[in-house]
Amino acid sequence: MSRYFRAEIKENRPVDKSYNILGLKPLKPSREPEPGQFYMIGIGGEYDPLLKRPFSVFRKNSDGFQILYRIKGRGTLLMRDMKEGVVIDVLGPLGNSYPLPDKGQIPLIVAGGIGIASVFSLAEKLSGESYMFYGARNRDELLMLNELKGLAEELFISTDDGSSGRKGTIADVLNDFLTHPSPVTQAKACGYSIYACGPKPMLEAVSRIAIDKGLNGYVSLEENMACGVGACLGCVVKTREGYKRVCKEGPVFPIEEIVW
Amino acid sequence: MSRYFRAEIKENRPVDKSYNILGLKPLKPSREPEPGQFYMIGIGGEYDPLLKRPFSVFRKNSDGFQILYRIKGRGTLLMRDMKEGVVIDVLGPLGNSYPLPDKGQIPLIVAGGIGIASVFSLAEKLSGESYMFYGARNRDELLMLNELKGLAEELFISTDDGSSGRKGTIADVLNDFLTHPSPVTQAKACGYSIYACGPKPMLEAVSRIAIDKGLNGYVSLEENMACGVGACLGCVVKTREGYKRVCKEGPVFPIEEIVW
Amino acid sequence: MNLSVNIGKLKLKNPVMTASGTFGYGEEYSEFVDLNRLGAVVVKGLSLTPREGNPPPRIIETPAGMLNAIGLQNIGIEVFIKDKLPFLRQFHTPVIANFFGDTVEEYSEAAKRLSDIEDIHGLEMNISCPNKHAGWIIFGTDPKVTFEVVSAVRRATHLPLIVKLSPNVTDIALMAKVAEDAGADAVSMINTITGMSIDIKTRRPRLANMTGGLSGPTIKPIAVRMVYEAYRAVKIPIIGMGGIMKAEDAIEFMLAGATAVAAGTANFVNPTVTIDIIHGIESFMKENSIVDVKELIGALRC
Amino acid sequence: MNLSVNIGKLKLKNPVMTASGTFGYGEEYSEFVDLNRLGAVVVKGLSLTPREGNPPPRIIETPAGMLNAIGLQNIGIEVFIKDKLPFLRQFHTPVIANFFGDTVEEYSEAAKRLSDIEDIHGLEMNISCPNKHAGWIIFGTDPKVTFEVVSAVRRATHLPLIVKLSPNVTDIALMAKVAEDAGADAVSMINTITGMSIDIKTRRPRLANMTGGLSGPTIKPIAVRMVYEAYRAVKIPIIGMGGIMKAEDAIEFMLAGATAVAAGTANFVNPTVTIDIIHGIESFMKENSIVDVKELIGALRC
Ligand SMILES: Cc1cc2nc3c(=O)[nH]c(=O)nc-3n(C[C@H](O)[C@H](O)[C@H](O)COP(=O)(O)OP(=O)(O)OC[C@H]3O[C@@H](n4cnc5c(N)ncnc54)[C@H](O)[C@@H]3O)c2cc1C
Ligand SMILES: Cc1cc2nc3c(=O)[nH]c(=O)nc-3n(C[C@H](O)[C@H](O)[C@H](O)COP(=O)(O)OP(=O)(O)OC[C@H]3O[C@@H](n4cnc5c(N)ncnc54)[C@H](O)[C@@H]3O)c2cc1C
Ligand SMILES: Cc1cc2nc3c(=O)[nH]c(=O)nc-3n(C[C@H](O)[C@H](O)[C@H](O)COP(=O)(O)O)c2cc1C
Ligand SMILES: Cc1cc2nc3c(=O)[nH]c(=O)nc-3n(C[C@H](O)[C@H](O)[C@H](O)COP(=O)(O)O)c2cc1C
Ligand code: FES
Ligand code: FES
Repeated sequence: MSRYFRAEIKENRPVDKSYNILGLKPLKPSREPEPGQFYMIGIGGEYDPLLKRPFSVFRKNSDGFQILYRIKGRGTLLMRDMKEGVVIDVLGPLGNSYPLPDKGQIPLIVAGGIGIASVFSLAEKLSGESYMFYGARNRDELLMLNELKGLAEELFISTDDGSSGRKGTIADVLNDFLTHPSPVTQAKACGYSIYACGPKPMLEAVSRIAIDKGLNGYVSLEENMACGVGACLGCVVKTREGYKRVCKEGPVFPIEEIVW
Repeated sequence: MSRYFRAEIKENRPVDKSYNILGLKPLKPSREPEPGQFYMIGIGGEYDPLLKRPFSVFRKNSDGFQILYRIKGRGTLLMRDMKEGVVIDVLGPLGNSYPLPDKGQIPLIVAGGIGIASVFSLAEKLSGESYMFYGARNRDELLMLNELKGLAEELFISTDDGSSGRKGTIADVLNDFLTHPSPVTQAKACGYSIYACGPKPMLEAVSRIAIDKGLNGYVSLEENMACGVGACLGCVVKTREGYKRVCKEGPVFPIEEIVW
Repeated sequence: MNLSVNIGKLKLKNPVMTASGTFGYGEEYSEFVDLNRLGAVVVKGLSLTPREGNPPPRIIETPAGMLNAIGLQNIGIEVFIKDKLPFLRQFHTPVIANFFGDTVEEYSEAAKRLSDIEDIHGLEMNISCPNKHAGWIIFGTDPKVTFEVVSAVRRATHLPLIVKLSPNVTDIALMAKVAEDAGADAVSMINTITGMSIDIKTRRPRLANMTGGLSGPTIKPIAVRMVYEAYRAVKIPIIGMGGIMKAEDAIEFMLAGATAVAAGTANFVNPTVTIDIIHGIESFMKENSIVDVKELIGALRC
Repeated sequence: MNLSVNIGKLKLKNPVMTASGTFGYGEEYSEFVDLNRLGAVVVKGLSLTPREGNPPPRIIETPAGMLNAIGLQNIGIEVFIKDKLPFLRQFHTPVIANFFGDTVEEYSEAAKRLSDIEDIHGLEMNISCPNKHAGWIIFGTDPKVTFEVVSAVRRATHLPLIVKLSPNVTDIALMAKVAEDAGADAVSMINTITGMSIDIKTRRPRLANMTGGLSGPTIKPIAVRMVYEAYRAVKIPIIGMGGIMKAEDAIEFMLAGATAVAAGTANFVNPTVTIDIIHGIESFMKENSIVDVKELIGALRC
C-alpha cells in the first residue's frame, strides 16, 4: 500500500468563513492514518505553488479521510476552489502519532485554533475518556462544537475575546483544572497525560504547565516542509538531542524534549 | 472605454476534441472589436503561466464576444478547465484589422486550421460577398462548417488527408480558382482581394500566389507575445521596412510587405 | 504621508518607476496609466543609431517568468528625441533615458547627446551589453571595464547617472561599489539573468538568439538578495527591480535597501501594475503608521 | 535501446541520478522508488564531523521554486558509513557520496576517508561552501581557490571525482575548465542560486539564515544555459540539474550537453519522479528512434 496516491475530492465544504473540510477518497488502497499523522496535499497549478501542503488527518470516514483546513495563504486559497470530482496527489499518512495514555492515566487534550484538526481523531479514539480544552480567538473560530460534545468526558472552552466560554487562553483553563481538580477526576486519576496541538505560544505555555506539575504529555508541532518524508531536513525543530524532523521524528514530540 | 477589463466567462464549450469556444462578457463597457483584432486573455494560476495569451476575436454576440481556441499547450489546457461564471482579465481589442476590399473587388478569404477564428467575423462583415477557402488537416478539424455555409458566396474545402473536400492544401485550391476563374466571378470581378490566416507555410504559399497573379491582399500573422500593446518589441516579424510588431502594426499585414 | 524619494539630485514624487524595455516609450501604456502618477518613466534602451534587434522568436515563457532576446532593438537617440520625447514632455514626471553602446566612446557620446536635451531628467546606463573592443564580453561583468565605462560616461554628463548592474556576476556588491567609485549617482538592479530553453522536438533553442534574459517573479529571490548585498556596500541609492508584481514585492525590495523600485515584466501581465503598486504602498504605510516611505529603506531586521 | 552512460570510469545504467540533499540517504524514498532502477544515488552532503545546520525556518516556497537554508546539517561521514551505507549496499546502483569541508585539508581528509570504503563508487565535492581560511568566501567562486581544493582532493582519492559547481559566478565555463584542469572526472551543475525573501510584516528575512539556495523549475533556464556554456569549455562529462521535473527537462539538459542528469526539488513534489523520468526518456527514444541515449548529449542544433 503506497503512501503516494491519487485521491478524488468527495467534498470541499466551508465549516466557517475561513475553514473548510476536504474529504478525500484514495483511488487505490492506502494506509489507515493514526491520530496525529498528516498528509502532504498536492494543489493544482503547474509549478506555482510548487510544494505540497501538510495537513493533519482530521477524521476517517467510509470514503477515506477528511482534513480540516484554515484558509491561510495562497495554497489554501487555491485549495478552497478545488471542486468535487477533481483528483489530486497525496502523500501519507506521514509522521508519528499520539501515543495512547498509560493505563489509568486521564488524557487531557488541549487544542488551540486549527490545532483541533489534529486532536479530533485522538478524542474519537479515546472514545469519551478524555477531558478536552479548546481555545480559539473568538466564538466564530470554535469549530465542530456539536461533534466535539459527545467526544470527551468534559469540554472546556475559552476564547481570546470572551465571546464564548472563558475569556483568556486555554492554557490558563488547563492550569486551573490541574490546580483545582474536581473530586471526580481526582478519584479516577493515576495521573494525567497531555496532548496539545495549536500555535507555538500556546504549546509553550502548556509545556511549562506540564513540566511545572510534573505531568508527561505530547505536543504536535508545525514547521515549513518540502518533502514530508525526512529527506530534505527542512522541517526541523530544536530538541534536547539536537534538531529533529517534524515530518519524521514528529510531528508529535514528548513535551520534555522540546527546546522552546 | 478601457481596453483592460475584467470579463465573465459565459460559456466555454468544446466544438471538437481540441477546440473550444470561450464566450466572454466584459464587466464594464468595452470597445467593439473589428475583424482581425485580438485579445490578450489572462489565465488563472498565480504566476505560472505568467503571460496572457493572444486570441483573435471570433464573433461578437449579445453578451460581448467569443474566441475560438485550439487546445495547444499548457495555457490553453488550463483555459479548457475554466468554468462559467469565473471572471478573468482581458486586454483588447488589440492590433489592426482587415481593411475592407475596394469597391468591386471580390474578397477571397483563405483560412488554414485555427486561422478560421480570425477570418470568421470578416466573412460575417462581408455578408455573403466573399469566396471562402478553408483547409484543415482532416475532416474533424474543419470547424463551424454549418455556420460558414451562409457566410460566403461559395465555400471551398480541402483537407490534408482528403477526408473532406479536396485532398491537398488550401493554397492549391486557391491557385486553381484563380487560374480557372468561373464565368460568374470573371464577370463580376474588378480584381480580387485576399485575406489569409493560418500556419506560416500556408500564408507563404498564398502570398506567393497573390504576388504571382499580381493580386493584393493581407495575411494575419502570429508571433509569441508578452505585452500585446507594442511595448516589449517581442512579437516582431520581418518586413521590407525592418521588423514590425504583430501586436501593433499587425496582426494584419499587406502581403507584399512580409519578408518570409 | 510622504512618498517622495531622491535619486541623486532627482526628486521622485514616489518610488515607483518603470523598468527599461518593458514600458516602451511611455506612450504604449498611457491609455492604462496616468503617467503623471509615476515616480519616473524609464524608456526602452537607446543607442546612437537605430538597432534592428534579434530575429524572432524573441520571447518565451518559463515557469513564473519569461526569457527575452529583443537584442536592444531601438529607434536611436535622434528619432527618440524627435518622435517620442514630445509626448513624454506633456507630463510632469521625470523621464530617464536608458542607453547603451558597443564601445566606451559610444557610451560617452550617447550620454553627451542625451544630456543636451531638455526634459531628459536622468540617464540609466545599461552595462549588460557586449564590448566590441573586448571580444564582445559584457561591460558589466569585469570590474575594470565597468569602472572605465562608467567613469567616461560620468565625465560626459551632468545629469543624474544611474548604472544598471548585470546580475550575471560573482560579486554584485563589488560591482555596485565600482559604479559608485566611478561616479554613479545610483545603481539599478537587477537586469535580466541569462538563460536558455531548448525545444526537444526540434533540438533547437526556443529563442532565435539561443540565450535570453530571464525576468519576472522567478528572479525575485535573487534580485532581493543582490539588493541587500549591494546596500551594505554602497552609499548611493539603489533602484530595485526583478519580479516586482505588487506592492508587497516593492516593499520587500525597499526593506532590503532599495530607495526606489521598478516594475518590468509585471506591466505585461497587468498594465496598471505601477499604479496598483503606488496605491498598495500608500495603504501599507497607512496601516503601519509610516509617515515617510524612506523609513522603509534598508529597514530589514536581522 | 541503450540508456547507459559513463561518468569517468563509473558506468551508470541510465543517466538519471538524485541530487544531493534532496533524496536523504536513499532510504527515505526507497518505499516510493526502486533504487535499483536509478542511474546513481547521490546522498546528502557529508562532512568529517556531524553538523547541526541552521535554525528553522529552513525552507520557504517562492514562485515555481523554493529557497533552502539547511546549513549542510549531516550525520558525519562515520555515522553515514555505519548506519546508512549498509542499507544502500543492498542495491546494485552506484552510491555517490557528496561531501564538503571548511578547509582544503578537511576536503582532502573527507575524500580520503570516503575512498577507503567499499561500496562508495564516486565522490561529488560540493564547493559552494565557505572557506574558513579565506574569510568564509565560497570555495567555488574563486578560480584559484577552486583549483587548489579540487587538486588536493584529486590527490586524495582514486574514485571518480565529480565537482559540483556553484552557479553564483560570472563565468561558469571558466569554473568548469578549472575543475577539469585540476583533475575532476566530471562536473555537476548547478547547485542552488543564492536568494533571499523578506516578510514585510515582521521586516525579517523569512529564512532564519537570511539567505538560502534557490532551486526548482524557476532556475531551469539559468541551469540549461550554464550547462551549454560549460559543455563548450570542457571535455569531461557534465551532470546537469536545476529544476528538472520531467523527462522533457532531462532531455533538454542532455541536448545542452549533459551526459547525466539529477532530479532534486522534484522529488519533494513527486516522490517517484526519478522513475517517471527514466520511463519518459525511454518513450522519447522509442518515438524518435534513438538507440543510444548518448546521441542526445550536446545534440542541440544552432
Ligand atoms: C504536520 C502539520 C500538520 C498540519 N495540519 C494542519 C491542519 O490540519 N489544518 C490546517 O489548517 N493547517 C495545518 N497545518 C498548517 C498548514 O500546513 C499551513 O497552514 C498551510 O501549509 C498553509 O499553506 P498556504 O499556502 O495557504 O500558506 P502560505 O503561507 O502561503 O504558504 C507558504 C509556504 O509556507 C508553508 N506554511 C505556511 N504555514 C505553515 C504552517 N503553519 N506549517 C507548515 N507549513 C506552513 C506552506 O506549506 C508553504 O510551503 C499543518 C502543518 C503541519 C506541519
Ligand atoms: C494575434 C494572434 C491571434 C491568435 N488567435 C488565435 C485564435 O483565435 N485561436 C487560437 O486557438 N489561437 C490563436 N493564436 C495562437 C494562440 O495565441 C496560441 O495557440 C496560444 O498562445 C498557445 O498557448 P499555450 O499556453 O496553450 O501554448 P504553449 O505553447 O504552452 O505557450 C507557450 C508560450 O508561447 C506562446 N505561443 C504559443 N503558440 C503561439 C502562437 N501560435 N502564437 C503566439 N504565441 C504563441 C504562448 O502565448 C505562451 O506565451 C493567436 C496568436 C496571435 C499572435
Ligand atoms: C522585454 C524586455 C526588454 C528589456 N529591455 C531592456 C533595455 O532595453 N534596457 C535595460 O536596461 N533593461 C531592459 N530590460 C530589463 C528590465 O528593465 C528589468 O531590469 C528586468 O526585466 C527585471 O525586472 P522584471 O523582472 O520586473 O521584469 C528588459 C526586460 C524585458 C523583459
Ligand atoms: C533541500 C536541499 C538540500 C540540498 N543539499 C545539498 C547538499 O547537501 N549538497 C549539494 O551539493 N547540493 C545540495 N542541494 C542542491 C541540489 O543538489 C541541486 O543542485 C539543486 O537543488 C538544483 O536542483 P533542483 O532544482 O532539481 O533541486 C540541496 C538542494 C535542496 C533543495
Ligand atoms: S519536510 Fe523534508 S525532512 Fe521534513
Ligand atoms: S507583444 Fe509586446 S510588442 Fe508586441
